[in-house]
Amino acid sequence: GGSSDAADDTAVDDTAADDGAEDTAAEDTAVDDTAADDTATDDEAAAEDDAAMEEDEAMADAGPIKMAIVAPSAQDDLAFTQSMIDSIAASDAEIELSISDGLFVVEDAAAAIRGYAEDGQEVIIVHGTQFGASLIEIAPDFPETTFVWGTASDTQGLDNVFAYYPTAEEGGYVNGVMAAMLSSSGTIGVVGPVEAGDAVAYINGFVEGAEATSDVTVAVTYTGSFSDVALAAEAAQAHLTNGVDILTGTSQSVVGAVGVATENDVPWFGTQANQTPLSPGLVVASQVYHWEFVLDEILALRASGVLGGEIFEINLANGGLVIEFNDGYALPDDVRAAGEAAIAAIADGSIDPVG
Amino acid sequence: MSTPGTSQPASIPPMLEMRGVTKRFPGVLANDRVDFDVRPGEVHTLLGENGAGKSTLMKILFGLYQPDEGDLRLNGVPIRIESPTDAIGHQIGMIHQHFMLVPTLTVAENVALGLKSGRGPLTDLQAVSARIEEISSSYGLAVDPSVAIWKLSVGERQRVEIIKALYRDAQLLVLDEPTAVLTPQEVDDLFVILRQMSSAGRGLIFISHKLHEVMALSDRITVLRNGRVAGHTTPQETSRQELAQMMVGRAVKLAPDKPSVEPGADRLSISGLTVFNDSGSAAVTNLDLTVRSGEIVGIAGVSGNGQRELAESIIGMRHPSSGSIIVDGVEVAGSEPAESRGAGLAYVPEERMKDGAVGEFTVGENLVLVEHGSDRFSGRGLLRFGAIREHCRKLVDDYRVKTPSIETPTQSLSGGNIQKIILARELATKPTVLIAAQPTRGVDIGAAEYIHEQLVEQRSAGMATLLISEDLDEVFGLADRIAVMFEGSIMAILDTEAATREQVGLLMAGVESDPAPAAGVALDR
Amino acid sequence: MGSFFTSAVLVATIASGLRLAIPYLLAGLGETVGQRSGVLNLGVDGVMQLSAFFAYWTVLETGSLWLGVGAGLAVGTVMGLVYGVITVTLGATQGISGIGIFLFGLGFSDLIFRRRVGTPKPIKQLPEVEVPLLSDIPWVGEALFRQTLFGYLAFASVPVVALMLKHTTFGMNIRAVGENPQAADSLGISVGRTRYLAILIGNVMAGLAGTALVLELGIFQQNLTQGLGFIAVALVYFGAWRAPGVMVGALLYGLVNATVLQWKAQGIIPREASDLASMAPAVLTILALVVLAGRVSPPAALTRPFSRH
Amino acid sequence: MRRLVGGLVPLGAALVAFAFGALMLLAVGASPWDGLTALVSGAFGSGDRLIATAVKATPLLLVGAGITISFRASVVNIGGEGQIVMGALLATSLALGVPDLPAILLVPLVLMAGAVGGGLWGAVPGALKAYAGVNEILSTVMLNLVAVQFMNYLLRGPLIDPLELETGTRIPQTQRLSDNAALPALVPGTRLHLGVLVAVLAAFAVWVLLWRTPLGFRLRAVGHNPDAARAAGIPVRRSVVTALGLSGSLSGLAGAILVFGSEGQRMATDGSAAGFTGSAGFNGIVTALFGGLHPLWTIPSSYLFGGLLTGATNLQRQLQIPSALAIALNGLVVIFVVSSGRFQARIDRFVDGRRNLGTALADDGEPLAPAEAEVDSRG
Ligand SMILES: Nc1ncnc2c1ncn2[C@@H]1O[C@H](COP(=O)(O)OP(=O)(O)OP(=O)(O)O)[C@@H](O)[C@H]1O
Ligand SMILES: Nc1ncnc2c1ncn2[C@@H]1O[C@H](COP(=O)(O)OP(=O)(O)OP(=O)(O)O)[C@@H](O)[C@H]1O
Ligand SMILES: [Mg+2]
Ligand SMILES: [Mg+2]
Repeated sequence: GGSSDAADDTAVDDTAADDGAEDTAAEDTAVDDTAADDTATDDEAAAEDDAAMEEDEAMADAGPIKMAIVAPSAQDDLAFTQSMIDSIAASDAEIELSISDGLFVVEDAAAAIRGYAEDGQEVIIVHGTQFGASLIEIAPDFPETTFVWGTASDTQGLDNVFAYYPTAEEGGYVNGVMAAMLSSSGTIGVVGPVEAGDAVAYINGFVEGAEATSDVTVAVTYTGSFSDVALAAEAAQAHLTNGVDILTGTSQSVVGAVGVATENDVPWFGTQANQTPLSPGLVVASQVYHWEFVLDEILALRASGVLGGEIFEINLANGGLVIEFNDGYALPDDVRAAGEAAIAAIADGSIDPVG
Repeated sequence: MSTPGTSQPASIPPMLEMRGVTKRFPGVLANDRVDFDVRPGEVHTLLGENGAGKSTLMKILFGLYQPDEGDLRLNGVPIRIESPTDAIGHQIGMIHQHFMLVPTLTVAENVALGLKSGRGPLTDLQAVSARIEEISSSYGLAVDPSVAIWKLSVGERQRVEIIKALYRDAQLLVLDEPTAVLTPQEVDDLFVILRQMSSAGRGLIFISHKLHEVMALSDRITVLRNGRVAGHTTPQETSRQELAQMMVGRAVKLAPDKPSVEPGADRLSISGLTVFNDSGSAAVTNLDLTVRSGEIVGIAGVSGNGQRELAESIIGMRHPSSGSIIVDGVEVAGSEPAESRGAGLAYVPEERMKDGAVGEFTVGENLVLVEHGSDRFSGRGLLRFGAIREHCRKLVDDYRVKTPSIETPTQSLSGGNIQKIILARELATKPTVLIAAQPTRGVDIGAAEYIHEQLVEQRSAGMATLLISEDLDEVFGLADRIAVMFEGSIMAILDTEAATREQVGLLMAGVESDPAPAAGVALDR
Repeated sequence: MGSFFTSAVLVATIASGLRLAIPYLLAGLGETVGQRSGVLNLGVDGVMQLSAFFAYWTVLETGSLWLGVGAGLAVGTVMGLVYGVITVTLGATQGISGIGIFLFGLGFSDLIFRRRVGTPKPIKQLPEVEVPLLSDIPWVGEALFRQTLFGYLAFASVPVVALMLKHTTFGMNIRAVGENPQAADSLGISVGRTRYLAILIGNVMAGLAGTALVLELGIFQQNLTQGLGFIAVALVYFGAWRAPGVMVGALLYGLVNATVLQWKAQGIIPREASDLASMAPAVLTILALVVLAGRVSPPAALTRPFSRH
Repeated sequence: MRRLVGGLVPLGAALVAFAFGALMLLAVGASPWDGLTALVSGAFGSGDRLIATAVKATPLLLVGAGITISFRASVVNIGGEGQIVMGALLATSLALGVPDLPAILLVPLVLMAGAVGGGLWGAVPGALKAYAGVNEILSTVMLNLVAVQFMNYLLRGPLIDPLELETGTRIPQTQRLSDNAALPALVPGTRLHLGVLVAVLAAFAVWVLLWRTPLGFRLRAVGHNPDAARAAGIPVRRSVVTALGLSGSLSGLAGAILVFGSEGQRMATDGSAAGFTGSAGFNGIVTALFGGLHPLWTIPSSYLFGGLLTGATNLQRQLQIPSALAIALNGLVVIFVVSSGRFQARIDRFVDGRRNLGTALADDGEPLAPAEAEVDSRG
């Protein structure tokens, strides 16, 4: 797990929630939930009761932890879903994982979540913001199960739900800084899917970073689909027509856009997962989500009897977000240096990536 | 094998022999041990009522159907004909009852279909056209090879069919009811061509219901009845009367007795009616006609002269481009059938399975097809099954419809019974005006007699009937006045009493008659 | 940022429209041949997905674009035979069988992709081939003569299909069989065989369309076509069953799509209206259908299974 | 007799399709037996599973029942997807507009809004066909595309949850809709909600409509023979519009039920229609077909296909086999069932022949063999 080095200084404390029980958990990365604070005391009481039982059970079966993930796109999409799957693989814990991926229909995802809970899975990762509404309905029916929901920044007041989110704007900012420096035409193109979620965060951060660096124009297109590869490709093509010489984008549909970048020899900045395999010579850097320390934290909390109620953020500072450079791309040293500087500045708070 | 035709064909061995041919369809024995042969240079006629099995026998010959039993010999050699290709390969040609032409293709393309092209994979329409010109000039079959079929008249289409057969050098040619759609003149022309062909040694099989044609053209006649051979004969040995009896199997009754009825007020008045057909040319032009209460007006004419369009525009299936159609004081031109029926019209269409009945519906459903929505048969949004059943049972009884039950799917009944169902349904609406198009076509004699009786009865009850028929016997037997239609216009309206068949026949061919017997000549209006 | 009406942007938009039109055109022309023989194939989209996947997989495994094209062709051929058995030999209802093929293609391609490939790894893309001299013509050359092989193939297919239908014996047979199969049968033309061949052509072209799509993108994903095959079928009606008409439809669809994307990239279409703008191709097609409907009638025997009895 | 045989043939065809499904499992390296067990237990293995299947079957049944109306009238409706979406959008807007109406009013109102929304969206291609001669296959396909974009527009703009804007996550979804509009559970504590009952009742209503009312009589007459129907005074054009409108309204009802019977109780989009409908607009055609285009047979048929879908989720959970298998299997079932028509006809002829025509049974509402269900899709 990548948590140890970054764990000490990244807690963003919630002003309202400061119970002692929280503190134990919050010593490293927990972010308290503003929405949940009115019920916090009740939750805690319940959580403590559960904790006693849980601990016994945890002793009883010391085998691998039974974990399931419900995700909207394919497990190896080189994007959102894969980021979590890779993180689970990278986790220190011994995990027996079941995967239901490609569940873009919310109803189907809900069925899978409920099914896993009925099957007796201990930890269920609900990897899609859009599944939250269903989660509120399901989680109370399975108080013994830990649900982990993301990307989301609140636990919906449920004490067996953890939430997680990336501050995707941070990596966006860093990528934007480097993109602005690489661009000689002064225009950069962004291929977005649907204007929502961490796609918006990443893109906004990217625009911010680019515009703060030099006088570039960033053109953003949202194709309207998370999955239409051909449309994303053609959107990238449209950008190129307008003189764009750097591209970035997010969602599983960008594989098409990366293809266009490759074909036209245009550098690409990735996000969510390491997209270097898509274009080994042209992917400059990818913002990669490392959820593993969040997972380890959650498993530890669960072992100590805390089934939910906390919110985790991954960011550059805590090492949950990592800018992975592609050695196959000859990045000028000054650009790389500017990127590293931006990372450091964001981590220490001297730069606010949302401006 | 082209032995030249002689005046004594009987001495020549047959080119085709069909022995003991049996063909069953579900529930029907279409051919029952039929023996049939053709000698070179002769016209051998197959005669029979509708459904007697003529077309089936010929489709077997042409490889479209396989016989269940029996065998075929060609020039003494037993053969199997598995497909039309085999048949064509044996120089057998067939002109089907329904033209086998592709309307969107040109004449040359239709002729070239199925033949090898001289230019490899490309079509060679120029060569085909040239050969067509040759054939048409040697047989007097004028037709333009580059024109699309849909633009041709029925007569021209038939010429294309004949050219197709000649082009393939058919030695044995089947003509399934080739005269059904022709004017008397065209029939004469056709016969000239057919004789020319037979005298060149070809064998012809001629199928027709029309006894005078059969007597005029045939060398030999075979009569089929209910799938069996009812007899072999020659024109010299028989008479029309005898042939009719052989076809039907009993003495044929003449036209129904018709009480005299004094016609009343105008019920249907048509004036200045112009209607276009599907291909956009005027099928009815500026037509005037009146039918009075208690009167049957017969429209005589060769099919395709606008009768269908006339009937369809009256009922509302087709909207006229100009003119007026008044039913009992109500203008219905341009109305939909629902409105026209509301004004008092009823309609027995020419094509009963297309426009008359829903084949998949039960007998009962077809009997209430028009009136199912009336207060009598439905209420509060639901059908009243009790009332419907009672009504249908009564109609089935009254009209002697032969059906196992009113729940039987209509399409499993014979044509005559389906026609009775349609007539029963239409008359049950108590119309003031009935349009009856070809009401007895394809109907067995018994049913036809019954239908005629019904029409006469309704006439006595004051209904105005427009009877459209190609069957002159029917028109003369039923109509009070006869309007002869040719190329979309009424040539003349004659009093039946005073009219003669010859006169009507000439008018049907478009020949203006001398001012004939005074009574009904004047056009209405 | 340049305005839309600069030559460079216009040319690029047209080039993009042409590129987008290629799969529609290939699939639409194939469907035209099938429909002219009287067979409706609503399963084009499914065939495209299958061929796209197998072409992709083959290139991924072998690294050979040609083998990939071969795989796409093979899938088209197999699906053509399958559809022939279903609709000609077994005489099944065409509209519905097509939906079955679509669902099968959608599901099966995804299933195998996920189990056998998983990660969308990029493959080689088809290179663009510049026509010497012609491609140097300003504007026009850039838009028209710098395409992948499939681009040339698709546009070259337009006259080929048109001439095949009009001037070859086979084409004449197809038209006859689609208009009046009884008549064709009575002249010894095998209705079944003609339809099988027409279906085969249709499916092979659908297979090429899928292959073109995936090789253009260089990557496969679940539901790659996003319903493109259905639109291709619609374009056949739009084009009144004639190859040039289908081309006009495909170009219209491609160009409208490309323009919308271009306008989005330039911010001419505000982001809020982005979805409404995406309706444009479908709405335009419907409007065009309203104008065209009734002018031409479909092949008379379309969707009618043939049997002698 | 004919009914019995009529039922056996599609069932046999489905079995063959499942045999192919087993081959597909082998092809992706899974044990067919384990697959089948997972599939069946996931669909019917427990009370909860049975209920989940019923819920999943609900939109299929509604769309399928609608499809029987349009297909009986010889109109092809491939616009289920768009009609579901439009029904859901209208129902959602209504619930957003008057969230405080008491449940007793709001529940029927949102259901009706769904029916109206879908009905109008179905009537459009109906009118285009009847009055402008536009082929309905094409117009419904195109209108599906339009409906999706319209949904995306509304859910990203005017109807988006204000909270999404506030937090900047901008997930294109509405806020959680009024609890007063939620479909009440039929059995408290289970997911079996009112929508399931509504769908079954709707199927019965369609049966009554088609075989017990003058309107249904007209629709069937038009479906079998529009010329004869018109000549008999039946308004054919209006019937075409009505058939597509009614068909669409049932799909729209399904859309409303998807929103108000879901756990989330809100409408969301991922940019595609399937993301909201789960392809019920297509799968409903499959269930109707498998039910012999008879609304009552569509009930068990939808339940079976609903089971296939819920079973597939289980298959994925237990054996890690992508649920795409279920889609492929659906396709195979369609293909085999439709292709079995000729065998069916042969068997029917055999049976009919032996019954000697005399005792022909033509009860109302005999399921149509797929071969008979030939639909004229010409322009
Ligand atoms: N394909 C078929 N399937 C079932 N029954 C058929 C078929 N073709 C013909 N029949 C039946 O076989 C019988 C003979 O029909 P056929 O067409 O040979 O009569 P026809 O003498 O040609 O009559 P018409 O004078 O009307 O042409 C009829 O009862 C008809 O209904
Ligand atoms: N499958 C069928 N079942 C029952 N009757 C049929 C069937 N096919 C044809 N018929 C009937 O058999 C008769 C002859 O059919 P066929 O196909 O031989 O037509 P035809 O002889 O060319 O034309 P026509 O119907 O004018 O005699 C027709 O009256 C038709 O209604
Ligand atoms: Mg006949
Ligand atoms: Mg006949």
